[in-house]
Amino acid sequence: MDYTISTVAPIVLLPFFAFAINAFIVKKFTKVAVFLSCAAILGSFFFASRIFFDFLNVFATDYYIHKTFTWFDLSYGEFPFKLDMGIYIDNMTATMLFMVTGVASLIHIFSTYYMKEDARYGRFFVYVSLFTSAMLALVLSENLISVFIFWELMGFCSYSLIGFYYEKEGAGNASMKAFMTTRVGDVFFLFGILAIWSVVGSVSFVDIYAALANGAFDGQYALGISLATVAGLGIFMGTIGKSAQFPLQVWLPDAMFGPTPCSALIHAATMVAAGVYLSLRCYPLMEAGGLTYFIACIGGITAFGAATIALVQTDIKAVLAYSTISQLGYMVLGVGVGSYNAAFMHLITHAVFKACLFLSAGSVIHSLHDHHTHAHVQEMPRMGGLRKKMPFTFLAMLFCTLAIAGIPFFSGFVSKDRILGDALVAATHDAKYWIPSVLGFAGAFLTAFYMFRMMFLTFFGEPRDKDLYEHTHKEKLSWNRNVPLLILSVFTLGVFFSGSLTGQGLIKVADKKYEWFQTLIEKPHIENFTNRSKQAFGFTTEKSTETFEASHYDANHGLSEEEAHHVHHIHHIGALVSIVIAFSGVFIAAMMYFWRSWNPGFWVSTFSRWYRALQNKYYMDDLYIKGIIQKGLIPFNNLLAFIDMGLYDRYAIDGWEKVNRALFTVAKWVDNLIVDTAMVDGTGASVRFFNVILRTLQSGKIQFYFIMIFLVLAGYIWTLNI
Amino acid sequence: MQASSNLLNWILWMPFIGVLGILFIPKAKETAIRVWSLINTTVTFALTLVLYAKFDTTVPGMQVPFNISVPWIKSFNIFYKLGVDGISLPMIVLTGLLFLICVLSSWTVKKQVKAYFALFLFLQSTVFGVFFAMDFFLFYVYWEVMLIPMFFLIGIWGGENREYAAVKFFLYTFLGSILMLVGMVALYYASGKGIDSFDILALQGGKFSDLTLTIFGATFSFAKLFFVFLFIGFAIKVPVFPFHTWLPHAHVQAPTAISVILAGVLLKMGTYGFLRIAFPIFPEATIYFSDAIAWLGLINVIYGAFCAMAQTDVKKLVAYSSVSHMGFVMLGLAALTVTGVNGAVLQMFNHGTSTAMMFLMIGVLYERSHHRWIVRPDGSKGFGGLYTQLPKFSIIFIIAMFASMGLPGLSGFISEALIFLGIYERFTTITVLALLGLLLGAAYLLWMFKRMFFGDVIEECKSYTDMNAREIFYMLPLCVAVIVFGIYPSPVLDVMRASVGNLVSMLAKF
Amino acid sequence: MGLNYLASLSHFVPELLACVTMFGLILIEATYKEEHKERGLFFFAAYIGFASVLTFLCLNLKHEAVAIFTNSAVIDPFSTLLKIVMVLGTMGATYLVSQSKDIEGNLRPEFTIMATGVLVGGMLLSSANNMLLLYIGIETLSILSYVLASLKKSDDRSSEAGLKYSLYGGISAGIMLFGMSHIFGVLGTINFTEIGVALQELTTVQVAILLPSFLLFLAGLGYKIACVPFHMWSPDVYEGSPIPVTTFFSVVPKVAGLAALIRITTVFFSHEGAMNMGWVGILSVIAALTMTVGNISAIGQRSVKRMLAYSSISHAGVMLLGILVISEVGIRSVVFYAITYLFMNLVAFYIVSFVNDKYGNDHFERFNGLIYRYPVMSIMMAITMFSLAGLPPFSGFVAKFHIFNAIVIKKYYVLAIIAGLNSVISMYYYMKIIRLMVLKPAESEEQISGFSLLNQGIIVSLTVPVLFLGIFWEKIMLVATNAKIFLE
Amino acid sequence: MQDHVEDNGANMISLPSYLFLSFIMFIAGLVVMVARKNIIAILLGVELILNSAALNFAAYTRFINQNLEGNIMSLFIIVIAAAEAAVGLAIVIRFFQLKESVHIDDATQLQA
Repeated sequence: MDYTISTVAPIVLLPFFAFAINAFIVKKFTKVAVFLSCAAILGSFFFASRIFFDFLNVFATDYYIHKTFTWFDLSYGEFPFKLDMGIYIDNMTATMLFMVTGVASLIHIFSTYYMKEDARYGRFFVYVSLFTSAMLALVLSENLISVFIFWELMGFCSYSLIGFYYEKEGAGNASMKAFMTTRVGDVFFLFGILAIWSVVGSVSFVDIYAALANGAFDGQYALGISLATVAGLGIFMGTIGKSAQFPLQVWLPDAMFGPTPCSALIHAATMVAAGVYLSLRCYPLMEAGGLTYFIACIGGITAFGAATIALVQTDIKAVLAYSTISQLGYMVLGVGVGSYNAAFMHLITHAVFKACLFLSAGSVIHSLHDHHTHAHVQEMPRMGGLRKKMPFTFLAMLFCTLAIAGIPFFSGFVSKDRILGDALVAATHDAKYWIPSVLGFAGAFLTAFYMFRMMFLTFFGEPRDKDLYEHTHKEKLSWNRNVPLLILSVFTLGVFFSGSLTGQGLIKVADKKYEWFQTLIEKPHIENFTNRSKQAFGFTTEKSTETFEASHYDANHGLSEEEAHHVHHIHHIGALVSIVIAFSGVFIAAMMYFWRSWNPGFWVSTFSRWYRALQNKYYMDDLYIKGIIQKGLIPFNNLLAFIDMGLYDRYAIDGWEKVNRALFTVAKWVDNLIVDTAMVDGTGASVRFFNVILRTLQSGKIQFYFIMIFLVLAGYIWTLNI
Repeated sequence: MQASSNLLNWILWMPFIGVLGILFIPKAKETAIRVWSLINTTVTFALTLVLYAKFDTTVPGMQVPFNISVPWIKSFNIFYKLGVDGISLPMIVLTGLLFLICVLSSWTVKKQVKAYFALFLFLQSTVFGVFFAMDFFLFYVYWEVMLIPMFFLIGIWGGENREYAAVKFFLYTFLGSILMLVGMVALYYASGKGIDSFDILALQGGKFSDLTLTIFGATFSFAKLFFVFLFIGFAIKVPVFPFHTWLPHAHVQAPTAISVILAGVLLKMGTYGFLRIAFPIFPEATIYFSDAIAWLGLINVIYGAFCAMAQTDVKKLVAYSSVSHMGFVMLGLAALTVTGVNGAVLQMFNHGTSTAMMFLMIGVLYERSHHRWIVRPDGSKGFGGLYTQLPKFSIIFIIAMFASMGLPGLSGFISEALIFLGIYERFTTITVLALLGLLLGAAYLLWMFKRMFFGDVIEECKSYTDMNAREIFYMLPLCVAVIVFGIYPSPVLDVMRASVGNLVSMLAKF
Repeated sequence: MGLNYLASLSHFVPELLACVTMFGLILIEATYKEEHKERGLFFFAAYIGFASVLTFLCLNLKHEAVAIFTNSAVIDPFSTLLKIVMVLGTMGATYLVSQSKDIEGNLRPEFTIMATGVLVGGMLLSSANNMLLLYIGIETLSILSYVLASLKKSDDRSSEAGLKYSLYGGISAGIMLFGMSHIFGVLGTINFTEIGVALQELTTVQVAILLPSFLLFLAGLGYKIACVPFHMWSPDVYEGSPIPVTTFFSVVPKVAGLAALIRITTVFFSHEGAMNMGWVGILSVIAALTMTVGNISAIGQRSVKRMLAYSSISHAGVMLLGILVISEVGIRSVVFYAITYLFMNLVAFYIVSFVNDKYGNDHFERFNGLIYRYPVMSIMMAITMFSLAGLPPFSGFVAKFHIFNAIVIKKYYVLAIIAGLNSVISMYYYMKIIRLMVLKPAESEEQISGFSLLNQGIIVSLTVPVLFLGIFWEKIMLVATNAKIFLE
Repeated sequence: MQDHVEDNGANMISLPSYLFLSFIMFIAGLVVMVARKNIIAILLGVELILNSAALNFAAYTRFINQNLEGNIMSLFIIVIAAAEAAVGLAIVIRFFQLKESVHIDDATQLQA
């Protein structure tokens, strides 16, 4: 197993070339373009799975591949500067690659069904190919600059995809909002990179780990704050933007303006996961910067807050969008409470079931065609009873809903439960962690509730829009619609990730290798990098670590026996609580929307103010757009522009011309006015001084000149003789 | 004299040959004039590429084989001295490219074709002169002569308010250059140590550190005082806040091709002046003032961005964005680090391509719409739904726009990133604030894009036709440049590396 | 003694030739009848005369400096060069007179005769090496100038100009003489060289008397150069006089005055001391004021002629800068400035004059869209205007560059900055003409008869030096450098 | 000032007296030029000033500098003053013919 850049590159380059070629041929050869895109991503998937399974074979926690090449080199004399690009593959990367290519492949296939009738069928694949290649490149990146580049490229793709239906007025706003909001985070991210560079002299992950292990960050300050904190915070701000965490979550719900498969790909499964992925990559830095509690709180707030908003959504995609934010909150919470492994697992499981959910929703929406407006319907109040019309979609969606709601045996339970368990552990160690963990549990309850609310409203009960229902065709099985759903829903089973059927080690599958996830994904062992001296510039040597003993699963995660016992204990409690919570959520949803025993309207009217707040997304969009931008930024801009052109340019710059003209006028005035009035008296006085009586004194113009000469000379002489 | 040594002469005088040629073509044969200009600029561009190919990237400083030095005024030690190094080469190639493209873009100029192209080629010659001149006097002459064609090009072929803009541009720049002239003459005499020359290379290296002078009893450091003089001279061209207000007028009023040249090449002459003259000659003053320059650059970045956001005229918006982007160059220069200065030079090149694209695109649009309002003064939309109406146009516009805002993968990013890496080492606070400029940069462009391109096609836009082959043809080289140098910047960076490194190491000694 | 005089006369040939030309012209004019409009022979004779003067002057250039007529006059390359400028200026004005409609038929020869007289005065002035000759020179110059100013007898503006000029000239001459008399009293001589020697060692009392005396002296010269604050006559006179006369005034008397001022400054004040300080200080203030006032006043003018008049004031200020540094560099820069200024001024006034002939006034608007009718003329005018403002690669820039050189050597940075800013101001109003010519649509399609092919050719050939001296100025600069002042 | 005036007797008029007289003439001339409105009078003022200078030259020659230069200056001043007065009067006459006035205030047509 000897990977070099060129053997890994096809993963990225295949979709990229598909994009590059498609960009030119898409107009004329739409079908070829679509085929190219799909073939490319499948090829990527092939390469990625080879890597993934090779890593599974090695089965070592600290095995990694790290190869670089020089991107550009500005070294001169005593000033070294060199920027490397390259790949860094460890277990986490391999898993991500496998997941991203897999999910993306399925979404590509599904899109051939969903987008087929769209006017810009081909162009969609152009964007998606570029997007996928950027995401894969990001995952493979060995340094932060490279991450940043592809991070931004994905931002661009999401901008294009959200604005895909550019003739809709809202699309422009939504795409711009998405780009700008994430860019806010990106700017901080860039600052974090700069801060790291200033200490490490490189932004390669391995160099950062080495610097952390060597204590290079100790005693370094930027803006009066510890540099590790600044850098970690900067990078985490990037995560907040990209992964739609509080307070920058506002863009994600609007991202629905894009086509539904793109929502699945970008705004659910992969792109938003990039933020969490980055946080995990830089976890040692966050830890060193003492940011964990902050991260946990952000995660908790997001998880809970987004879940509450999801309660009142009627648009099926909006529910899913908020659930995405909420689930991302869990991942961030996981990062914050040190549940590295579980956070990453949640990232993977969530990607699978959320992709499936969005595709299913897409399937539903695509089938519902309003004949009056010629638009697809995505409002849940107009659905209902679709179970009979589209049973396969229903089943796929049900699996995923069970997964997201945290019902045992499903993947969501495995990962989310462990995050919550770790949060509880953290809370028992440090009481301040109670806040995020309680928020987390509350969010889990709401998740179960709103997801099942969505299920009941969509698939159960009587159809509420009869006309629409009648016109909906009964679902026909087609390979590009149902196969992706099928595959994805199969992978919502927890067993693929946990190696135990319950996810709690109660019923174990025989071979420990089935617990690959818990075994292989570990926090970066920065002490492994200690020997790596601060890199002198100019290395291109390959740094794949040679041999590793195959790791064994340490159930105690390196803790003492007593500690481990305590942790297990807490975990069991947590699992129990979350199961109870999940089922009660489902139960309440059923009472309200299935059996209709409880009237949701009662709650709405009781908490009407809260209801309105939720409907308005806690007024945060209003705050940003109406408050900060419309009331603050734009008037400020106008003011500045007015000052610039209306005042500064007009008076201070053009004013010089006026000054000159004024001086000219003064000169003229001296000639005319003063001669006629003031100088007459002045002359008179001077003349009287010589006892000459001049009654009819009228100074002519030329005489004024004489006076001037005389006065000037007198003045000169006077000054000189002093 | 080696065979290649006349190359600079050829490049410098080739456009002038073009001017002479045009003078012999009858006024009525407009197509012939255009074709001749096109051939001429193509040859010039090819020559610049030859220069690029023959350039030795390992040599810091001047490329000796290309040097041309002919005594001009012996009594003053003034030489007709041309040279090229890694800092000027990217600008020269850029000049060759942009003028070629602008000839194509000016194909539709109807008024006084002969005069237009004659002045245009003359302008190119003077611009080359500025970048080639290695004698301060020669530099100054070219710097000033350039104003004359610019004045007429803006004044005759410009928009409604062209006279005002042309005069303003002219006087503003003239004011700066007069200060430069005083500084230049002072340098000549202050050198006094057997140098007595306007040779830029001979003046370099902090020879004036210990000189002082007394004005009205107050003692000034010679270097600092005259650094300020030169600074103002160059800053007006850049333009650095608070000397920036000529720019929006000039840009808005100038015809498309001239806006392109103005933004793409002429603004760079200011920063080029810093690199070539002000910094190497007064290194100690440069160090002393670098904080101030950085703050000014920061103001440029932020202030330009804020003002851009308020604009309703799309060309004015892009003009202010130039102010903002040139602020990044100033920041990079102020950093005085290898990364910063390399980033600045690269940004000069990249901004040249991306802003040129923006202006060209606006020009293309203007030919169809004959107005440039994003929002008209009465509040109605000036454009709407262009994405639907003009798909090709939109795609190229998107490339231009994202290149301009520094999207990674397009050229602007690398230079901005380098600049940030450079300034962070010295000015943390400024870095933080300048990053805000990145954010705002995206904001005003995207907002403009949203208002013009998204949504339904408004009535008056329905008659617009998409870009024709000629327009696409001349946009393509820039698109390619923007993308290729975004992915693989080494062709540009390799060229400038040694020269910039040389400059920075020289500055580092002070 | 007699032999000495003869020897002196051999150096004095140009002046004598000028006088001969003047008398000859009077005689030729007398042969014409009143109704005879075309006076080809007259002008031909005039050009022959000027050409011969020019020839002898050029021959004189090579000679060493000599003092003639018992040290009362000096023939040195410096004065010879400026005399060449004056002769060329006179020729230019004469040609303009023969073409211009501003002066009626039989006044044209009169102008030429007077102008030749003024030329003689100017030549005397620039060679003068004692106060007597200086005074005679100034008066010859002035008295004929009064007549020139009021040449248009029936025009009340013209006679008013002459009146003002004469009154102002009278008082100036008087003041100057009053100053001179005290200088003579204190130092005991009227010879410049001796005064220069005597000025090196002075008692405090002498300084106290001499300072005001020299100021009075300066007033007389300043009036000829038209520097602030002795400039007030000049716009009025320039305005009231016919355009060819204005052309003439803006070159010949000004150059002559400058020559005298340069000689005085150099001979008297080359040595450090209280007098030197005072003189340079006053000249600095005057120069700064002259530049600024001239420029600012020029901004708001409607009439191009008046604008040029004010601008000539400001140019005099710039030339003063070259004088006040009291160095060879300064002198050569002033000489160069005078040479270039001559050509620029001639071109500008020629064009203004022809436009004025067409429309009856020379307001700025008359130049609207000139380029669409007379592209070559407009380009020449534009070149001249850019050159006057000091834009490379035109000679005006080189001239300004040298002045900057001269003052920066002496480290007068403040003056340099003031001069620079003035250059910008002047650019503003010079550019106004270019702007109107090029950017405005034409008012009418009418032909301007003055722009005949010949006249256009002459204007172009006058512009050639403006451009040529801006690029290849080394040779002419060498000539200017050789134009050293005669010092004992 | 060197003070070696040849004091031939108490009745001799001394140099300061001449200088004072000429100064008075000078000032008087200036005042006349400034204060009088008649152009002829102004011309007379010019003459006064010129003569004050001439007087100075003569006086200085007499008392300090025993050479001819001062006297020659005086002579020339007288001659040239006459010439100037002649031309001045001619112009005034012309002016009078046109304006029918020798009032200086009528000469204000040329304005800035």
